[in-house]
Amino acid sequence: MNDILVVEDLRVYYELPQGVVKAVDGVSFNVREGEIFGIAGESGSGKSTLALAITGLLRPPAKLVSGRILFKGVDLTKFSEREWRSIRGKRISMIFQDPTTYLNPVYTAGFQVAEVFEAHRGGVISSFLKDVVEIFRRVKIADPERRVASYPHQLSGGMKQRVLISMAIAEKPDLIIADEPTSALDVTIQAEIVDLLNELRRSLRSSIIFITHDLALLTEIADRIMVMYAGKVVEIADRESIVSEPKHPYTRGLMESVKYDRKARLKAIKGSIPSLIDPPKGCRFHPRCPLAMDECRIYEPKRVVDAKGGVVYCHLYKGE
Amino acid sequence: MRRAVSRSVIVGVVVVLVLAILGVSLLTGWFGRGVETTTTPTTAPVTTQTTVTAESPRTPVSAKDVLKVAIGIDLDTVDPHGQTTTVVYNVVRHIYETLLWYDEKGNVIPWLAERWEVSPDGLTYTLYLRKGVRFHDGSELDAYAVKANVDRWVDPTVRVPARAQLGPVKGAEVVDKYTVKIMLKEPFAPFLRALASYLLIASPKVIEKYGNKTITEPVGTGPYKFVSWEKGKKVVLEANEDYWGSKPLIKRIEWVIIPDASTRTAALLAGDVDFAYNLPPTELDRVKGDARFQVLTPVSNRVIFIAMLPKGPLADPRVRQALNYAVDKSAIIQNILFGLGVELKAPIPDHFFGFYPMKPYSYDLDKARKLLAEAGYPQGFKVVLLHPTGRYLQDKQVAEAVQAYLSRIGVQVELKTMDWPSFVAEITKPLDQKTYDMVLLGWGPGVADAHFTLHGQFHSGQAPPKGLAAAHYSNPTVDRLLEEAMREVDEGKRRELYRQATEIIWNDAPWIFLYTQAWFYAGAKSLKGLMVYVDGEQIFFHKAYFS
Amino acid sequence: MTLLHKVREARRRRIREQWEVFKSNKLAYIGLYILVIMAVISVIGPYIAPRDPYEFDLSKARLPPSLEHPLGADELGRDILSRILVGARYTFGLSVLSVIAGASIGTLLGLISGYRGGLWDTVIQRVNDILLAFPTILLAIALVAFLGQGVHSLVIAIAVSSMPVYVRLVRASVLQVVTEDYVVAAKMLGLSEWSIMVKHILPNVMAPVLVQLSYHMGLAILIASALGFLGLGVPPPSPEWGAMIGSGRVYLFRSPHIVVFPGLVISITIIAFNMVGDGLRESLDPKVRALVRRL
Amino acid sequence: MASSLSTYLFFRFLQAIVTFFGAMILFFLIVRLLPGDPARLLAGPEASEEDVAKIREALGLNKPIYEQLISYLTSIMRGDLGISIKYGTPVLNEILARLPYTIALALVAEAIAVAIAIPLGVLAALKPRSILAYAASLLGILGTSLPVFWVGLMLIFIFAVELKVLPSSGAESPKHIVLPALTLAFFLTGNLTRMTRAAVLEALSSNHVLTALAKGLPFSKVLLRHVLRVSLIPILTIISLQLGALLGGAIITETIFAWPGIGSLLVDSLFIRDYVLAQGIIMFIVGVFILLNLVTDIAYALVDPRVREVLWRVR
Repeated sequence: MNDILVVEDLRVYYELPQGVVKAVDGVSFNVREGEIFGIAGESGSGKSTLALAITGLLRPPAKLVSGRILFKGVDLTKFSEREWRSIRGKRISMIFQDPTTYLNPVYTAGFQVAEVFEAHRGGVISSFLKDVVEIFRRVKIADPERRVASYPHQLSGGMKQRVLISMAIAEKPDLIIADEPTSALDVTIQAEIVDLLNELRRSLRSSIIFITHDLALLTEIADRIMVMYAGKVVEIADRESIVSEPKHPYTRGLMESVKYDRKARLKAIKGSIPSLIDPPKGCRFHPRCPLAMDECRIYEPKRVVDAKGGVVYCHLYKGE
Repeated sequence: MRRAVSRSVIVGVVVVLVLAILGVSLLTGWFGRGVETTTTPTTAPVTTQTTVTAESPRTPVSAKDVLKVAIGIDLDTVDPHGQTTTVVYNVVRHIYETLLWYDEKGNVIPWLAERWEVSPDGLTYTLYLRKGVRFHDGSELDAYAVKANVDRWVDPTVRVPARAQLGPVKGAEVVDKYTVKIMLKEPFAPFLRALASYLLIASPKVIEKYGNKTITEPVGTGPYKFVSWEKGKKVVLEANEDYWGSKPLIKRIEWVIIPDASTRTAALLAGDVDFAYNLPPTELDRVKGDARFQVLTPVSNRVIFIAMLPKGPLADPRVRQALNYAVDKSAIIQNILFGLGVELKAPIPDHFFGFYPMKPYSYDLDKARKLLAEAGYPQGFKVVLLHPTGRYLQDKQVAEAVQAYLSRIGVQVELKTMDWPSFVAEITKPLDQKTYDMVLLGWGPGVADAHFTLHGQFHSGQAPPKGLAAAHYSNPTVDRLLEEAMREVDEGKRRELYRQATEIIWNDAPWIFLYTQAWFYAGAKSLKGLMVYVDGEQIFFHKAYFS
Repeated sequence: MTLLHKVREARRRRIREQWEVFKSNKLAYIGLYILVIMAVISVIGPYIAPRDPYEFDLSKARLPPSLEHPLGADELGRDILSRILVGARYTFGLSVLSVIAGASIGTLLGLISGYRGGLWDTVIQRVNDILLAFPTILLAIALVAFLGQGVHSLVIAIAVSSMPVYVRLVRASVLQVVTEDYVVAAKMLGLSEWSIMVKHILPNVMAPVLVQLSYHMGLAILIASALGFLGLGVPPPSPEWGAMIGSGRVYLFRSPHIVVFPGLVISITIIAFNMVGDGLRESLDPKVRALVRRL
Repeated sequence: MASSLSTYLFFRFLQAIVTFFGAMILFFLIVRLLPGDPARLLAGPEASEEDVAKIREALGLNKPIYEQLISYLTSIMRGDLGISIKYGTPVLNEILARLPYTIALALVAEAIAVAIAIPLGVLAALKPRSILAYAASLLGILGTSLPVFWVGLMLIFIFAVELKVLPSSGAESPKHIVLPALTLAFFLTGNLTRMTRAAVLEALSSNHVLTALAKGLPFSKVLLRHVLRVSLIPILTIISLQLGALLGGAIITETIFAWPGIGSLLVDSLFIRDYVLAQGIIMFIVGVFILLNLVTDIAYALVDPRVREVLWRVR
């Protein structure tokens, strides 16, 4: 299995008058062809910023400071705006979290999906409406002919999310980034959307980066999972390892809470996420870590790779 | 990005162009035509080739054919009998003329009437008209035309604001084609002056056409003919080549309406107009110092005063005198009016018929305090001073200065101002309904005769709500003197009656006597031959020319 | 921790966040400083004025700035600096009072209109349309004619003419908010209409009102000076700034200091109100705040 | 959709009529109750009481106020605006004589404002730290904080008195419109630039712009379709409000530049209590206001389908 995406030591900072926010700070990972790669983390962990960086949609005050993003071996960070445009929506596409605000209220659903074709194939919008109906059928939108002419406010939340997914899959991209695609939806619809994504992955042979704060959800669908905390990677491992033997104390905490109560999510860990302007020295998790040692407060943990290819950043594992 | 911006710029430019073209086409359309709300006379003037120009060959030739004059208010009406405002009257006086007129010293002289006779009882005036005078529409000025005008003047269904000013006119009678008699109900001594000031003569055809409706077609006998009146913008007159007197030298006069006094000054300084009426006193130095301009500051018929109501402390004449002593009029004239005023020496301007100078109440705080103490108010008292804003020269500032001066003798003045209609409504209320103690007011009759100011302001019969005698002054002796003076035909005796009345009024001090307001006109130096009448109210461009 | 505590805590945190955002906007912060200074001057102005603002002396009329009169003397020889200091309370008070009056009545009507709906809504909206269509100048002339010329007439005129905007603004926000969960929940709990309106709806529609308020206060000063131009302003000898430039207007070219200094403080005050308005808009906008919180 | 549109228009029209007559009645009462007697003002302070009484009678001012109101309402429904008290001529003529000037000034001033403010506002939003952005905010600040007469007199002083390139005042030629239009545009531009900038910023920061970018759409299309179209609503609102205010007459600008527009006519007519003329002008102003409101609402509906639905549905 080849890597479709390799991210190396990526740093994205927000330069604000109050100081520099290190939203993504030295993140490295790889995504393999055809897999669902899950990224988990609390809000503020930098996962959404990461998604924007991979699609080249960072806007001031966000700034890509260093690192490489290799997509099929090509470094995207060197791309011009024109080059970005040629792959956005076509090779890499994005599904955003809140379908209501990410759809433009003044255009029909069909128009907005057809724009993807317009952007990459050229031609007039109306000529693509037939293709849009096809895609709507594919994402299981009922009565697709009618829905093409509907405005977003006339659609239900789940339907809107399907419209967003239609946009993302329209050009059969190699990589789909789904940023919390289900968190704004009801539980039953969540399940439907997750199933749909899974199915689409198989039929399109795309890779999916699935970003969520819901680790439990990831343990059901993802092939591999990366856990982020305060702008840094904490642990990367395959699903089974995360479920059966989570290594990092943070991941363990998360898994504990999942076992007791899925709803409680990440709140079981005491304390809250630190300020990213002035993050704690050493390991960023140490103020909340039940196993914190002296060195955790001073040195940043190094990358430790285990036999199965899992990665962890924790002083507990330096001996291995 | 760049393309998007340029595209939005293009869209913007298109929108703007459309809007601008719309606007400009509207403008040029209307500007080009001018909205003539009043049409020029339909009857073509009779142009007689044989008319001999009586002018000597030495008559100057104007270097420019168009004279632009800036005035501050739009005309309200061009109806000859509906006039109320000095400036408007000044404009239409170039179109219409009166039977009698004034020389430059203010004496009554023949005009459309060559001579006149007064019956011994003072009730009948016989006027012998000038022959061969024609209106702009070609009809002739004769006794019938004059009678038509007098009849319209006295017709109660016609709106004639100055009706009472002309005097108790009963009617007119045609004696022969060029002789007309005007009859009065009772003797009215200032009648000849009133006749010269008020009764503009319009074409009988127009009077017939409009009847008691407002005349909007001004047709007179004057040196200038009406061309157009664009509401709020300008009034255009052109020279009447068939004028019976000396031919006007400037072909066209445009009276441009510029309401703001600062803008009027700017228009003059920029050379957009050749002459400007009523400039702000604050600009006097600047315009005077500019070699391109001539400045005229003739005194007006308008006296400015503060009328004190006979109630509370002000009922005591000693208090009223004290207030007169407490105000430094010459300082006010110098510093607030920039010299555009003449301190009052009587309740009427110096140039009025019947003027007799009194001993001035010169600024003297000690005397004022002593008088107040005598009257029993050593600590002063509180009063309300009502004043208009923007009606008279620097009125607000003058009121503020008076307030400050009176505070020095312990009289605390509360200033109260209103918009003009409310102001007039307030001062026309009966005495017991008035909410003020003193009022700053101006009084400027159209005729420079003591009768109009003294009778209007000090006869007890004129007290509001009946009239506008602002001080509610009531003195039987003064009433009698003024009534006698009104009827007295002998000028010497009249003067004496006014002297006596003036003396009583002056000592009773129902007003704080302030000043006679002066006008501030300015024009290009090259504009010659202006006629400014002694009362300063009227300027004539009939003989004006550009050198 | 009870639910109530949590709600309070959340509200407190929101306010703290808003203040942080506001403070980070330098211009808004400066604007706020200026307004605070103006407010202080309008309270203590008469005590710090070097001279009596009403003391006139025609021999000093129109004196240019000097040591004795730092900003010069006006057309009646009064000290301009002192007049500006004392006039602050008129101008500042006028703008704050009138706009707050207009805004609170407008907000109330907007609340009723949006929440009650039906006949209330129809009547309030029609009356509001009529008021919106009314020229301010007519209102001012009428009030001055009925009530006499003075600060009170100006305050009412500006209040009434600014009110309709708030009615619209609040009504629109209320319509958005009434379907929100917390309002529905409050209704289910059987809270009275008033307490729902005041406790649950009002705080959530206040943001646009506050922003509009700060802009309006600047505008009110300009309206007052425009009415002064037409002779409808604050009557003499009160040193209201608008009245000062209004009556000094004819001296613009002759003795500019009479107009320029009061004009300057007017401009500065209006600019300060606007800068604060901009800052408020940023800090009260949940979108901007969310962005800041996310980081 | 068509039938709901016509129902909507019908109800909007009804509303407009209610507002219109409500405003006219309210205004009628306010004006008539103002202290001041037009007959006295017409006659001048020096006139006698009998003459004033006669004028009052001729004007019908001695009748009870409700009778005057009824005859006024019936005559405006016939399209008769009455005879001006001051001028003695039909009010309609007086208004029509001034209207072209008011409309021309309003359009030119608004055109200048739109030409400057919209590009400037958009650019300032797109490049928040550029010189243009600072220029925009400077203009916004100046345009909202300087007294009108000040700007007007300064322009006259600079361009007419000193440079002598433009006429100081009046309305003789297209050249005369430049200074008053610039004066007005100065104030309009400030507000409009700021509103444009805010609206574009708001639209720009909305999430659907991110979606559009993620599709790979070129920025120009994103800007036009997803930013400008959405921000059009607040911009249109401001423009229509500004136009409404301008058509109601720019009183101070008209006075300073001796521009024969409708605003100064209204003030004059109120200051001399020419009820009939004032009512006529107010009728025009209220009419314009209601019409613009209607047009703006319809424009909203065209731009935003949600508004369309809400508007069509209610009342």
